[in-house]
Amino acid sequence: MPRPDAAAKADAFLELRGIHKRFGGVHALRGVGFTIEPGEAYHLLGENGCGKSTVIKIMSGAHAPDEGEIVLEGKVYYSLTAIQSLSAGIETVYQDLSLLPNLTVAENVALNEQLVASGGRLARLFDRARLRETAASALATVGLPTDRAFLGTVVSDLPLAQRQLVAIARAIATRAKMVIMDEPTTSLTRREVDNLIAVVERLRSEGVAVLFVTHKLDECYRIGGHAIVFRDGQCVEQGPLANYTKQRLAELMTGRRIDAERYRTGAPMAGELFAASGLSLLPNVRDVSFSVRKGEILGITGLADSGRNELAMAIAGVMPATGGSLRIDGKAEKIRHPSEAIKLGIGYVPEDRLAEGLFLDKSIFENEIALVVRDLANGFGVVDKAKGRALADKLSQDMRLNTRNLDLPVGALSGGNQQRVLIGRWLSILPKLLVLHGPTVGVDVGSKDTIYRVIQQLAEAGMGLVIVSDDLPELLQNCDRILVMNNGRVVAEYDARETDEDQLYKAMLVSKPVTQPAVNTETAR
Amino acid sequence: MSATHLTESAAVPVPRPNRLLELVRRRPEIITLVLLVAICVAVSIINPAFLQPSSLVDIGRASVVMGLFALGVFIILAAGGIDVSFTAIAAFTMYSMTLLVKNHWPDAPISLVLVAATAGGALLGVVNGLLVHYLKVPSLIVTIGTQYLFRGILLAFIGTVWIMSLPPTMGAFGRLPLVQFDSGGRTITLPFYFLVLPAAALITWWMLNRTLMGRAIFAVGGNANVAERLGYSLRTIHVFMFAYAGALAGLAGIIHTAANRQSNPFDLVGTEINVIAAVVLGGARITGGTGTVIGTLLGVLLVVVVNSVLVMVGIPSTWQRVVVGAFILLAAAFFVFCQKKN
Amino acid sequence: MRTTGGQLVMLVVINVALLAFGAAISGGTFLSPFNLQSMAGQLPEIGFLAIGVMLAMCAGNGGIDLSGIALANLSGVVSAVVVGSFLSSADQPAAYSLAFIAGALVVGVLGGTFNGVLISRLNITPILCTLGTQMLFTGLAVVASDGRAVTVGSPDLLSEIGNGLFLGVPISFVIFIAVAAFIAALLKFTPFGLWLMLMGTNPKAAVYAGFPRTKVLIATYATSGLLSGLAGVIIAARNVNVKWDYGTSYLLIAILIAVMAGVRPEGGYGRVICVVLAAIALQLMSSMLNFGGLSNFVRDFAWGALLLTFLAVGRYNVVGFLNPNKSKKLV
Amino acid sequence: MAQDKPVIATVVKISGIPWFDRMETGVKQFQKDNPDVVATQYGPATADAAQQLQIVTDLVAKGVNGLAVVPMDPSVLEGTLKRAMDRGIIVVTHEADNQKNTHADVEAFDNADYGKALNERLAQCMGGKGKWTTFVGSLGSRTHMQWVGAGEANAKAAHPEMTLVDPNNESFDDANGTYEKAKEILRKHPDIKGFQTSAGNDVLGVGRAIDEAGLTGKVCLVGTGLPNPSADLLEAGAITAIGFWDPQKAGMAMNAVAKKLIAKQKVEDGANLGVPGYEKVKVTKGPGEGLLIIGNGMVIADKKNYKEYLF
Ligand SMILES: Nc1ncnc2c1ncn2[C@@H]1O[C@H](COP(=O)(O)OP(=O)(O)OP(=O)(O)O)[C@@H](O)[C@H]1O
Ligand SMILES: Nc1ncnc2c1ncn2[C@@H]1O[C@H](COP(=O)(O)OP(=O)(O)OP(=O)(O)O)[C@@H](O)[C@H]1O
Ligand SMILES: [Mg+2]
Ligand SMILES: [Mg+2]
Repeated sequence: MPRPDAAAKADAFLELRGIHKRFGGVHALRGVGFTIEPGEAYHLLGENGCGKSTVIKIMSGAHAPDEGEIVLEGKVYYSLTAIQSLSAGIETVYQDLSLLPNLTVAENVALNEQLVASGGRLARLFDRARLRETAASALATVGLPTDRAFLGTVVSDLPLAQRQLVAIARAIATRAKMVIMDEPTTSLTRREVDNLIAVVERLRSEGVAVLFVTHKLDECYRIGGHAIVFRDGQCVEQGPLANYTKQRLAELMTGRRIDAERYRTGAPMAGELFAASGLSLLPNVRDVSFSVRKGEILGITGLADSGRNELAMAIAGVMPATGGSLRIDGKAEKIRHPSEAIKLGIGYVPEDRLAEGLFLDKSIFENEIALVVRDLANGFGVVDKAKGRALADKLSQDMRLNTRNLDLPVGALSGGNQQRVLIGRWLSILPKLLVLHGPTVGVDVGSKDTIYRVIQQLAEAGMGLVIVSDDLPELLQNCDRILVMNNGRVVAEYDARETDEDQLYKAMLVSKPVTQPAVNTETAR
Repeated sequence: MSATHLTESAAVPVPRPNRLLELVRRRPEIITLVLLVAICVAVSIINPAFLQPSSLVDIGRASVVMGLFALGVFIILAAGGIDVSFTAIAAFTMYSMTLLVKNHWPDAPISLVLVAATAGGALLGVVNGLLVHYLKVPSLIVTIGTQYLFRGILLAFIGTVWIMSLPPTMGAFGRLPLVQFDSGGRTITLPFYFLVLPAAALITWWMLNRTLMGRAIFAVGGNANVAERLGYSLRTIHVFMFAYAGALAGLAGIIHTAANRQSNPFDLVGTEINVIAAVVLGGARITGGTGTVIGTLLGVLLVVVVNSVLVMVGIPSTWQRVVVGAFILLAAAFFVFCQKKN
Repeated sequence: MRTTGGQLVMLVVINVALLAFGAAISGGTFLSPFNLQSMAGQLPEIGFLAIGVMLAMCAGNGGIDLSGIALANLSGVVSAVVVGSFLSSADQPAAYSLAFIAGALVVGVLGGTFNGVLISRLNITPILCTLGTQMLFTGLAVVASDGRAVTVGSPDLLSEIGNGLFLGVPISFVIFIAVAAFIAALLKFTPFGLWLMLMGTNPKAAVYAGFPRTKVLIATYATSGLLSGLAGVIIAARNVNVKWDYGTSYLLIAILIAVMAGVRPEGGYGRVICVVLAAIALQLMSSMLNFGGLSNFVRDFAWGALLLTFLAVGRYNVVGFLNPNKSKKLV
Repeated sequence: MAQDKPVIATVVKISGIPWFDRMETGVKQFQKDNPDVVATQYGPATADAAQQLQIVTDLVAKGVNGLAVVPMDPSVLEGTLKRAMDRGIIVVTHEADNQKNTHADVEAFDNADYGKALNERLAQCMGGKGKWTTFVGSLGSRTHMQWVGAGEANAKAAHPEMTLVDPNNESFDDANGTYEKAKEILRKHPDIKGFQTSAGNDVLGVGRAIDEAGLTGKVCLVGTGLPNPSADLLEAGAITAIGFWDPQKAGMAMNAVAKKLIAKQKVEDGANLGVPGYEKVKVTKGPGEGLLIIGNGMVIADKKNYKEYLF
């Protein structure tokens, strides 16, 4: 219900005023307000659960605020519908990507353009030629192929990185006036991020406002623009990014000091714990050999399609290796299934915590004890729940969960806390070797800090850790050695103390011949 | 707005190992076709008597009603739901419609009757749609409820007495031949109402692939929450698709009556699972979001053929259930086998 | 999603209401011990099948068991034919009864395991698989009995199970409650139960967490099969005969009971006690209609209406205030 | 229901279908003629023995004085009927000459005779030679199996030139299914000459198939059926003849017997139940303790005389 309003800034595209949002008990937003001007870039910063996604969902019409006003191009609304927001030119890249897995790339990218054009009315023919054009141009912009084959690929067949790019392509497929990106770079490689940043530049030059949500502060600086800092559902600071140091922003977000020095404290102990020789998972991993010692933290990086993901899965038994051999404590072993890996004391924290890690509808308690239910069972096969609760309670304390209520569904936790639950689950069996795949994807500085410290403690205790990640600072801060993979092979190995991001990055990019992409494992029907 | 995009991306399209397998994986209805052909060949070898035009005609006629049902079920499946109430809808509309015509307007033009039945079915479908949307529970649950409801209303309050002599126009419609020829002293008739199936299939295909609504249905099948977030109106979609399925059911019902020359309110209910099975055998996933009209039709043909060649092959009636059951399992296993190849 | 707590409360309320109403319209005879006993005696066979359906649903990704009643009949028929071939129910009642029961349960478990293997190892969609086995089982029963009813007779032990009372409660009902309690405990306290419910919500995560997926699935459907076997025993014990086409209407009723009990078709949620209460509610309702001499078609209508009102009430959380934990729509 | 009049509940296989609607008219008629009893009819919504069982069980619990049951499946009811008799309820059955737990089973005729008669009529039409086949409602339906069994035996004995092919097709009493099956049989055996069917709707399905194939007069069809529904096809000649007994009379007979037994009266051989077709019933000992009461209510009607029995 728009009404004319004198107070609305003429030049502002969008203004939020005193927005409140409650979810049952949770007071997610407590009177936040900010202004979005055309052609500007904004960075919405804050810890997990501070309200970023919520405020985004309000701007994009997914949630209705309980109080406050939304001034959109001079018109005042109390709430927006998805169609209103879209027709006004607000495009969103959601944190969960919000893709339709069963539709083709072209449809995912360009169908919405036609939906919005029809004002949300569905009794319309849809124009397939136009669909392809729109999709092709948008895909080209984000650096994805535009050939028919790719346009016709079903999205569920794409690896995560490509899905994220497709989501971005959808946002820029229409003549948007404002593009919102909620953690768009979590699974992108450095190069794709560069590309994305260039896209953002161009959007701004075309007068499009861009609102960025990310937990990777250095990306913010590379884009520049304004910072909007949230804490506990309130807007605690606004201003040009240039005015703040990383340190300062971290403090503003968390309300406490965080000095991101090198976390690695201990050193590897004597004695090989795990060794892979000539390990292959065709066609993605070819003849990879490496070893991990007790208390050692090994980093593995590479581009999304370098085979690093498949390597991690092969070690965890998710995708059994097709060749080569593994040694654990000097004994040759085969790993054909996660359960076998677990028996051998190898834990795996998957990259996609929502799809592969957590039981979202189930309580924190059940998620934490998932690995040990059998051990918790007494002689009569009855699970000792008291013991289980004690364990879960200890684990959630060790991981510093922000809630004491173990019966809360994990789906109700923020990404950061969800990740803590997942890592905590593995601590319940204290594996010999823990493989962490993208351990801090979508996790805020505060949570990162916690997670890193836990990692170090584990290493001190003699656990071997493998961190598979494209977050280079993360690797440099936490590892002893870093392996760089390229086109399925290990192309370089560095001592983390003696290398830096550029060196690693160059190694990732060395002459890349035809690439074998990550085939994602969909369980059909 | 395609501007100079800078560094070439690491991301490249996903090439698949084997072209054929890839094709099968994407268009599972091919498997259905293979099975269908295989069976027909096998049967004709066992008993050449199967190779007659009349076989084709009979199979064609026998698959009309199930085919209409299946199209409806497929729409719902595509949107990620399940409908088990369509048989009740069909029985309801066909019986009350026949009753109405017989008692109040015995010589109503058949076209009108068909339209009315379709509309009636759609109306009951709308009830389904609204319930599914506002109760926010899986459609399987809701439609189990409405199946009992509709059937209960029909039998408890509308009537149970079979109508043995239909209103003349309906009877005539049931007999009206499309193709008729003699073979071995017997007249083979492909009735006119057979045309309804291809027509409905064509419309359904067009609706699904050429209109926004069609794509929206698949979008909802992919992920309802996301679809809603992207601006699709779930309410419209739910109501439309159940209305559409209901309309098809109503139409199927009246044709069933006309073909049988009697209106039996106890008919049809109880066959819903078989129809769903046919659709799934046609390559649509029970979990929703996939499938094609062609596949659905093939699935129906498969089931009809299997059921109608048992005597041909000379399977004693004691063993027929075992054979059909075993076949369903084999077909399903074969499906998974082909899909797994990737 | 409605909270199972609310579901439980609702079901209790419904049952009490039905009992009261029944007493009212029948002038008390509805609550006469004999009628209560006769209703309790009718309950178990469908009750067992409904619990079986619930288990399959909990397993997730389209889990459902359509083969329940078919398997129940098969186990009864096969066991009766086989055991009857070397034991006489008249001359060696005890031995016959035990052998028959054992046979029925074995067949049930085997049938269920067959389902489980097809679904877990061959990854056949449950609805297709159990539809196929439904026909297969029925067909085998026809072949085994040549389509005729097979007489079990009423050897002491069996007829005790079918007609005997224990402290005024039909023994079949006692068995049903005992088994239901056992299954409930199985789900609540054993690793199997936890695995099943977690797997139901996210099969992929279950694999990553190293759950024995195949084992759990097979165990689930095997248990469902065992329940069918039990149903088969009860049917035989009450009816003196077993036949392949008994209870064809149970297929949908079992599902009706399960969904009425708030079992989630998407998997991961379901409570045995709710299933038991839902089964009782349906039993009360149909008996009541028979008492009132109402047409059985009214019963179908009433069941549908009941289920829908149920959903509506659950949706607009009328009983929300009755239970503390708020229902949450998880994204 | 606080009255002292004896209550007789008639429970049929399934309510609503023509056959048992006809029977209900009998029950109503009996009620009219006998104000000193309360006679009502019950029946399940679906053709499932389990559903009928539940109704009987509930009626036993409710405590009626007499049960007149047409078992969907006699074997399934044995247990419950025994419990009923233990409770002192008088149990009378129909279409269940193998029912053990009953005081009296009332049959319109001897099933073997009926099957033989149908087959004779078929043979007469076929001129005693040619291929023929049989339909049953379901392999589980005992009476149907008895009829076709008797027919088969008769053909073997009296008409050696009649050859039975693909016997005992299941129709599930569904006209459409029967139609499809008949079509198929006509295709497999173009030279088939006769059908003997059992379930009420079979004649309609097979008749339609014959009619549409233009084989009227060339192929004979004799089976159980009701005059009204069959009228068109009888006139068209697609149905040669239908056999049946009048469910109305059967209903009355059952209730009559029940009333007698409740009143502690005996039913002797040759007794008159005061119902047409049951004036001089044959009474023997049934398979159980009870009586087997057989009337002479068989009717075989064709084009010429079916109008005498319009229902
Ligand atoms: N659907 C919901 N139901 C209940 N509470 C919610 C819901 N969505 C968000 N919240 C609450 O709102 C608060 C803010 O959530 P939001 O998703 O905006 O955090 P965020 O800033 O996006 O965190 P992150 O940085 O992890 O994305 C959370 O603490 C959560 O408790
Ligand atoms: N269905 C829900 N019920 C209750 N709270 C929820 C729900 N969904 C989200 N939340 C709240 O929203 C907050 C953020 O959730 P979200 O899914 O946005 O992850 P996130 O905050 O973005 O985490 P991250 O930034 O690490 O990805 C969490 O604190 C969580 O409590
Ligand atoms: Mg967020
Ligand atoms: Mg987030």
